[in-house]
Amino acid sequence: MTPDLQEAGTALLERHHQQAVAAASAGGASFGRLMHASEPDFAHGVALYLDEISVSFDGFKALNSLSLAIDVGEMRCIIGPNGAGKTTMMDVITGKTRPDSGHAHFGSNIDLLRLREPQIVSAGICRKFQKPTVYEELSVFENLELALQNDRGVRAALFARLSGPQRERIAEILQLVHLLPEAHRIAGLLSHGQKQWLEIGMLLAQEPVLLLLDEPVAGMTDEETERTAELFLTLVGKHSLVVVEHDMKFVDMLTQGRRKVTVLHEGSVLAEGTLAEVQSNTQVIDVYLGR
Amino acid sequence: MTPAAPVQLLPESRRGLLLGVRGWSAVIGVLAVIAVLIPLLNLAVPAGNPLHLGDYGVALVAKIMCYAICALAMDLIWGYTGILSLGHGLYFALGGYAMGMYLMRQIGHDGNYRSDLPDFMVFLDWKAMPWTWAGSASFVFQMILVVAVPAVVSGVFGWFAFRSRIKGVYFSIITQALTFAGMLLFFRNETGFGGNNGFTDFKRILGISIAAPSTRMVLFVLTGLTLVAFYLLARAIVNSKYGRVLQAIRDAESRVMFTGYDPLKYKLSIWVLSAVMCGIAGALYVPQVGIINPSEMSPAASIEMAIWAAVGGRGTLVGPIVGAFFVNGAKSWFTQAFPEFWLYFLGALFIAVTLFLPRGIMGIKDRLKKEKGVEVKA
Amino acid sequence: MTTSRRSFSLTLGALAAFASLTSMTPAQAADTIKVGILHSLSGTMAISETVLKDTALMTIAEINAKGGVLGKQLEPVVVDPASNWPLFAEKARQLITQDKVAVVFGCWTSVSRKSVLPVFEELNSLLFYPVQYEGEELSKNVFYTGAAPNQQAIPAVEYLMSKDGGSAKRFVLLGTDYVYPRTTNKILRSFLHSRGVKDEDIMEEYTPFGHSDYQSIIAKIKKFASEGKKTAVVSTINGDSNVPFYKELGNQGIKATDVPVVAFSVGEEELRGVDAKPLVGHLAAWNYFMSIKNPTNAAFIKEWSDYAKSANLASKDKPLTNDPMEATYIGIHMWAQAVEKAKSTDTDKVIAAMAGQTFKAPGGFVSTMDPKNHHLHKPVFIGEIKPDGQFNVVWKTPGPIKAQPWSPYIPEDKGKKDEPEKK
Amino acid sequence: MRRLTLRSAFIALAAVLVMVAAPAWALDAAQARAIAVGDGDARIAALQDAVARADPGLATFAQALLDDSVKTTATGVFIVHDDKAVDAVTGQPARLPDDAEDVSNNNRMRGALQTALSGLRLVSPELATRRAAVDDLTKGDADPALLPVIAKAIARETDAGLKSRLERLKAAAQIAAPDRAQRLQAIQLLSNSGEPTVRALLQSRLAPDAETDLELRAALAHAVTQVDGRLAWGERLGVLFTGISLGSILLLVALGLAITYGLMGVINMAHGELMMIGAYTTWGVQNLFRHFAPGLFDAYILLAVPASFVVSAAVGAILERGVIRFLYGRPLETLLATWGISLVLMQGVRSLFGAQNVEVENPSWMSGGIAVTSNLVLPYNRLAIIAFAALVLLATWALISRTRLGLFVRGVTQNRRMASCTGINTTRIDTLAFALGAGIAGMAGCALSQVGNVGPDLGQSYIVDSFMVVVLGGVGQLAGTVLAALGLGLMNKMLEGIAGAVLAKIFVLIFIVVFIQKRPQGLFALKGRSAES
Repeated sequence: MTPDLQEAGTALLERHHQQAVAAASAGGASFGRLMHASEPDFAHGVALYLDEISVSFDGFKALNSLSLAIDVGEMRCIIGPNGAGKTTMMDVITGKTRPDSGHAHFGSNIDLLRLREPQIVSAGICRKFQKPTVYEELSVFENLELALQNDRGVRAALFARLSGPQRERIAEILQLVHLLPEAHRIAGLLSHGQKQWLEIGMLLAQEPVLLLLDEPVAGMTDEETERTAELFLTLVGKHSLVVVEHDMKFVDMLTQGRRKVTVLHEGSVLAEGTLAEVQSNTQVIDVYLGR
Repeated sequence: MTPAAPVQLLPESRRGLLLGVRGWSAVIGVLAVIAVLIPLLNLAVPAGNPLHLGDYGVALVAKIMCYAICALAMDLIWGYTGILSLGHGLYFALGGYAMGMYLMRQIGHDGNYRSDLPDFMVFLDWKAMPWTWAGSASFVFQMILVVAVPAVVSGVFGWFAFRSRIKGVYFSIITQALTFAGMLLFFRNETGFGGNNGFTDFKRILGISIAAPSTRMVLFVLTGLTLVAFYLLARAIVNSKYGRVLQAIRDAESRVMFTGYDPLKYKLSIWVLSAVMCGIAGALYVPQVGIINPSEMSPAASIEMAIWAAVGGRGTLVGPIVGAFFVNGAKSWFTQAFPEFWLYFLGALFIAVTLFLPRGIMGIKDRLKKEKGVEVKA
Repeated sequence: MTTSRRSFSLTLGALAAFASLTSMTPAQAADTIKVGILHSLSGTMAISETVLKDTALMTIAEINAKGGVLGKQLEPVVVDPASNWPLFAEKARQLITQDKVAVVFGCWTSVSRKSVLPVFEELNSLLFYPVQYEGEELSKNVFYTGAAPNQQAIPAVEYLMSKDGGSAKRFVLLGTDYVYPRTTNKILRSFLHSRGVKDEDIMEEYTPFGHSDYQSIIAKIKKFASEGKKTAVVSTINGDSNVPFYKELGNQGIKATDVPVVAFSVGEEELRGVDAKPLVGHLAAWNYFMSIKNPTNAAFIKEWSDYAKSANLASKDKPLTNDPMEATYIGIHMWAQAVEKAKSTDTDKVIAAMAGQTFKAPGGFVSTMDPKNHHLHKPVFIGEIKPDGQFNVVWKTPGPIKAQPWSPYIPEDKGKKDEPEKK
Repeated sequence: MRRLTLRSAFIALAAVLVMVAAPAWALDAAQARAIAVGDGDARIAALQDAVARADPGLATFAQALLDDSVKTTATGVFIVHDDKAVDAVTGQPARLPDDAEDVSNNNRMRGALQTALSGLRLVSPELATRRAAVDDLTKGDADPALLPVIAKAIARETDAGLKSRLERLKAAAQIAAPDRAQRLQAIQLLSNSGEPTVRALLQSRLAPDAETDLELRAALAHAVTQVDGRLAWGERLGVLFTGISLGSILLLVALGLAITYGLMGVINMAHGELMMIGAYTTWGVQNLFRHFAPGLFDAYILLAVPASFVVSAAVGAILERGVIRFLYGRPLETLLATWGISLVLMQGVRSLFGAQNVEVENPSWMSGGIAVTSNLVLPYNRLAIIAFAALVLLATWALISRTRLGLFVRGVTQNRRMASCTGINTTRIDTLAFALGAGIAGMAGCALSQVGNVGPDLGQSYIVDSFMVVVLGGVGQLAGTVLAALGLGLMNKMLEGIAGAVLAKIFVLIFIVVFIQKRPQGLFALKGRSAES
């Protein structure tokens, strides 16, 4: 298990403990998704707003006054050569890395830089890491069941029974991620791509506002890649998605020639526009082919 | 999509009844064997009769059933939660000692020295009971201790260990350190629990002679019922969402944390439960084998528990029980049939199982099923 | 799922079958008498007990060669309780109820004896216990052929206080922390008090089981010894820890002429593992030494070494005899005699017949079974370690002395009957 | 008391007798027999008598008695040195009668003979002999009757150190002298001694009825504290040394595990048995030497070390090939398999060599020790083991961090896929690494055979400790292992001084449990395969 996940996890839990102590009224429910912490306000239609973010690791500028805005329900693809700062950006959004300067807001009211990872998670930002982590020996159905938002307490878990709506919800997600026929299979027996989907499904089950997807089609067959693209497209509108990807074919499928693509380079936005536009952009060409 | 879809989604195997019809009939069958057949064979059938079941057999099965409870407990934490304890002998012994203390008091004045104090205290020139023996005369109180002491010890230890996220081998090793320390502590005569000799030569329980066939049979049946009860409890647990969280922790603890569950609470609760199960097993064990002493806390004893579970099959509930019976049955037979060589058999058995049956005896069937890609967990 | 549930029924259902299997009694062959041998052949105690198993087999073979008992051959049933105390009880029950043995020879540690005791009393069967022990026990169903404290510990300390023993004034009571040393030291302490030794001249020290690092203990002993009067060490360290203890002793240059050590659990077998040269002059108290010169012992040693060769034992190149072996040997012979006398193997008849049995022991004396207290009257020898790991007998009692299982030096024992209460 | 006057009598007379140079043999058969056989008192009386007559044959004869090389018959007394009999009376070679019996001495007799001899030796020409004699006398209690001899010895003594010790002997003898000045001088002299016996002596003088003069009592008290100061140093150093010595042993038993478990993540429960095999190998080598090269016996250890390494390594390699390689990445299952292996190995040794311990004799240069102070002896075998541990550590470290093999091992254990991509034959490396760990265990066993039991369950008693050390040190960290081993060793010994051996061990274990709470990864955390899992 990856240490960074570990960190995030415990941090999240500490936060929950505080919650439990603080909100006596919350009672057993203190382990639910803590939306009541501070509801983001999307009145202005902006889901995520990064402003002049700079991060430097001992001298090397990973992010250089990066500014970026993602609308509610928007799907944004982010491309760029290695070392362009894509992952660092994700780290900043999820609170894993603190920027040296700049602002990052979730909705119009939540300053991400003042929240810790778990708070960010509970505010509605979910991140999918490259390596799929699912519960190998549980069935697909059970994987989702555990991800479904509800009371996380031990007592509750002991006597929990799925309600009709919850089952339907799971069924929905299963259908969404093309795993309905696999519902009863052990997750460990799924193909790599299916695991990716399952994990995405698990994220969806947590009903995030913003999904950060780090190279979601890494190691997928073309056919799987296509279906993943379809899946993401169905999510557009319901959630905001930020997809970091190298695979141009995939990006093309997602953007369908009209959605915005952002090109990162040396820690700042090099170009923005449709895939066609940015691909014809000379600077971009230099960046990709020049060296 | 059709509203029907979700309904058929229910994994029947995990929902509804605890057991299917066949399962229940099996359990009832077992209950009948334990509570009716064996008592009859042992008590009603005359000794000469080939059908007669000797006290030795009864005692042996009773002992193994106690072990089976431990194996079940090990399975819950190791097989399902992925925490290997090499120190559950400690909890087994603690339960045993709690029971033993009561039995020592029951000896009353029939000891060597006709004293209120147990004989070993008289040896050591003690004039009064140490505080640890305060409630030892009361059956109820000691039975509470049988549960409470393992619960508290495991609770405290577990809370610290899980909170500081000690994992895998590290955890196993310090559980071993703990039980080893416990063993040394109980070996000390000053500790006040009979030192190396521990407790023995029990006379009666609840005023009834402990050697009487009827008493032995009652204890036997009690043990059997406890085993079945724990089996059903364990089954209920792994079938619940709680049980699935445990398995999730085993497979990807970080993800569990990241989806908002608190592994600490889950691990701790199952850890304490398993400790208590061992404690109760110990309490049932002592009056039937007639002795409790610190060697029950030796690291080797705890490792054997793990081995029962492994041989039978981790991650299945029947497996550990099978394992306990298989290993100990084999041991009892070998130690008489080949006193010089039995360790070879036992050693070879462990090696073979880990190499060829990673899922233990139950794994043989499971493997066949797995090839069909069918869900295999029990 | 279903399969596992079926196997649940299968297994636990087969439980009855299993149980009745274990209870299938091999019909006792009419022409043999079965005798059980209950010594650990594996685990920590195997070191000491294995050889007793062989001694027993040897003795039984000897008796069989002479025509057996009551005209029947003896059939030994060997089991391995594996140094596991509960297993001792289980195996005892097995021997008695399954194999229907007439008698059991076995046990070494007190805890194993205490573990089987209730079984023998419940099933009214016989146990012969061949090892020196702390006393404080007297069961109708047990015959103790080893030494009681007054047949080993007390004479040894008396010797140390004597002129020949170096007139020791201060004593270190050093032992492994379990019941035998505790009780023995308790007895010795009050014995020493009775001889006017003050508490400040007695140091009591205990080490854990299998303790292997005696540096600091020996440092303590040196310090204590250097505080004046002649000091002696009384060691009840249990068998296995003696090697590291003696090695350290030798290397720290404690000579027997400075601080003599007398041990109660160190015999020829224990010294097998030690280079005895630095230990010359340290003492041991036993009821038998291999080095005792008399025809009976010579024959005993010969018989043993022949047996070791014929049975191809690991020790055949250096066959050693020791006190517990002699005790086993005596015990089996006395039992055989008692059976002949009682014309039956019935427990109570044999117990009655055991009273006053005599046997010419390799120790060179005629050991007598006390008419009442189930212990042997035995001579006490004190030997000094020789460079070859043998003992040089420097003192012995004029004749056999009666065992006192209830030590007069333990106040609680006042007025205890010197015979088992009939149960 | 009788003993003392007796001993002083010897020494006085013995000294005299050395003055009178006499013919070598004058002991007659009857007297020789009287000294050699009979009950203690009679023999000592006879010995005393012989000394009284300044019998020149005595020295040789007494020495012979001490060496247990005297045999007697009804008539004759013989001194036998490597089966060449010499008539104790005439000193002429003689044929030893078949009925000749060994003369055996008990401690008391040996003591008496020893005293007689040291009396003679106090004025011997060899410095070493004299020193030995002084040592012997210093061990005993002071006695005024010694004064004349000591005085003579002092007069002749040339060696300064020895002279001052003799002075102290003299002082000790004078501590109760009637003359106050002498007493004072004695006290002052003794106050700069470091002898435990002297301390006892001074202490005894402080008894109410012993020394009455207040000033002198004060002086005595002062002297006692001074002596105590010196002794205290011996004790402190003692604790330190024992701690280090225990630490070195822990280090040896843990080093192999640090590789098999630390680097490779194999919970090797058979580690102890690999040590046991090493110890038995040592025993085997020793026996070979005893049979084929008794002359070189003291050198057997030099061959035993590599032998035990090779044998254990071979066994280790077989285990790795046969069992363990199928279990990589499943550490908790290696635990079960290796547990089974350990059972088999133990029983195997039992069937082969018997359940009893086997005798491993220290090479003579390893028995005994150096007396650093009067109350601190550093046994050679412990010193040797400390040095040995250091060497093994050095070698291991060099191997792991300085050689290609070590590089490969680290590579493979940290990321086997990557390693195999770079063309390393991972399976071979695994085998080698495991064999290495096993071999080191074997050498540890060889070392243990010099301090403790060699028996089938030798390993069992160390397995828990070795795991504690590795875990405490931080898996895969040699430095951590070293620190942990020494730390635990010292801690254990210091606690042992305070709380006794049993509690000390308990405390140490509890400490480990608590410590791991604070540092779940041990002293030195490790990023790598065996850290997680």
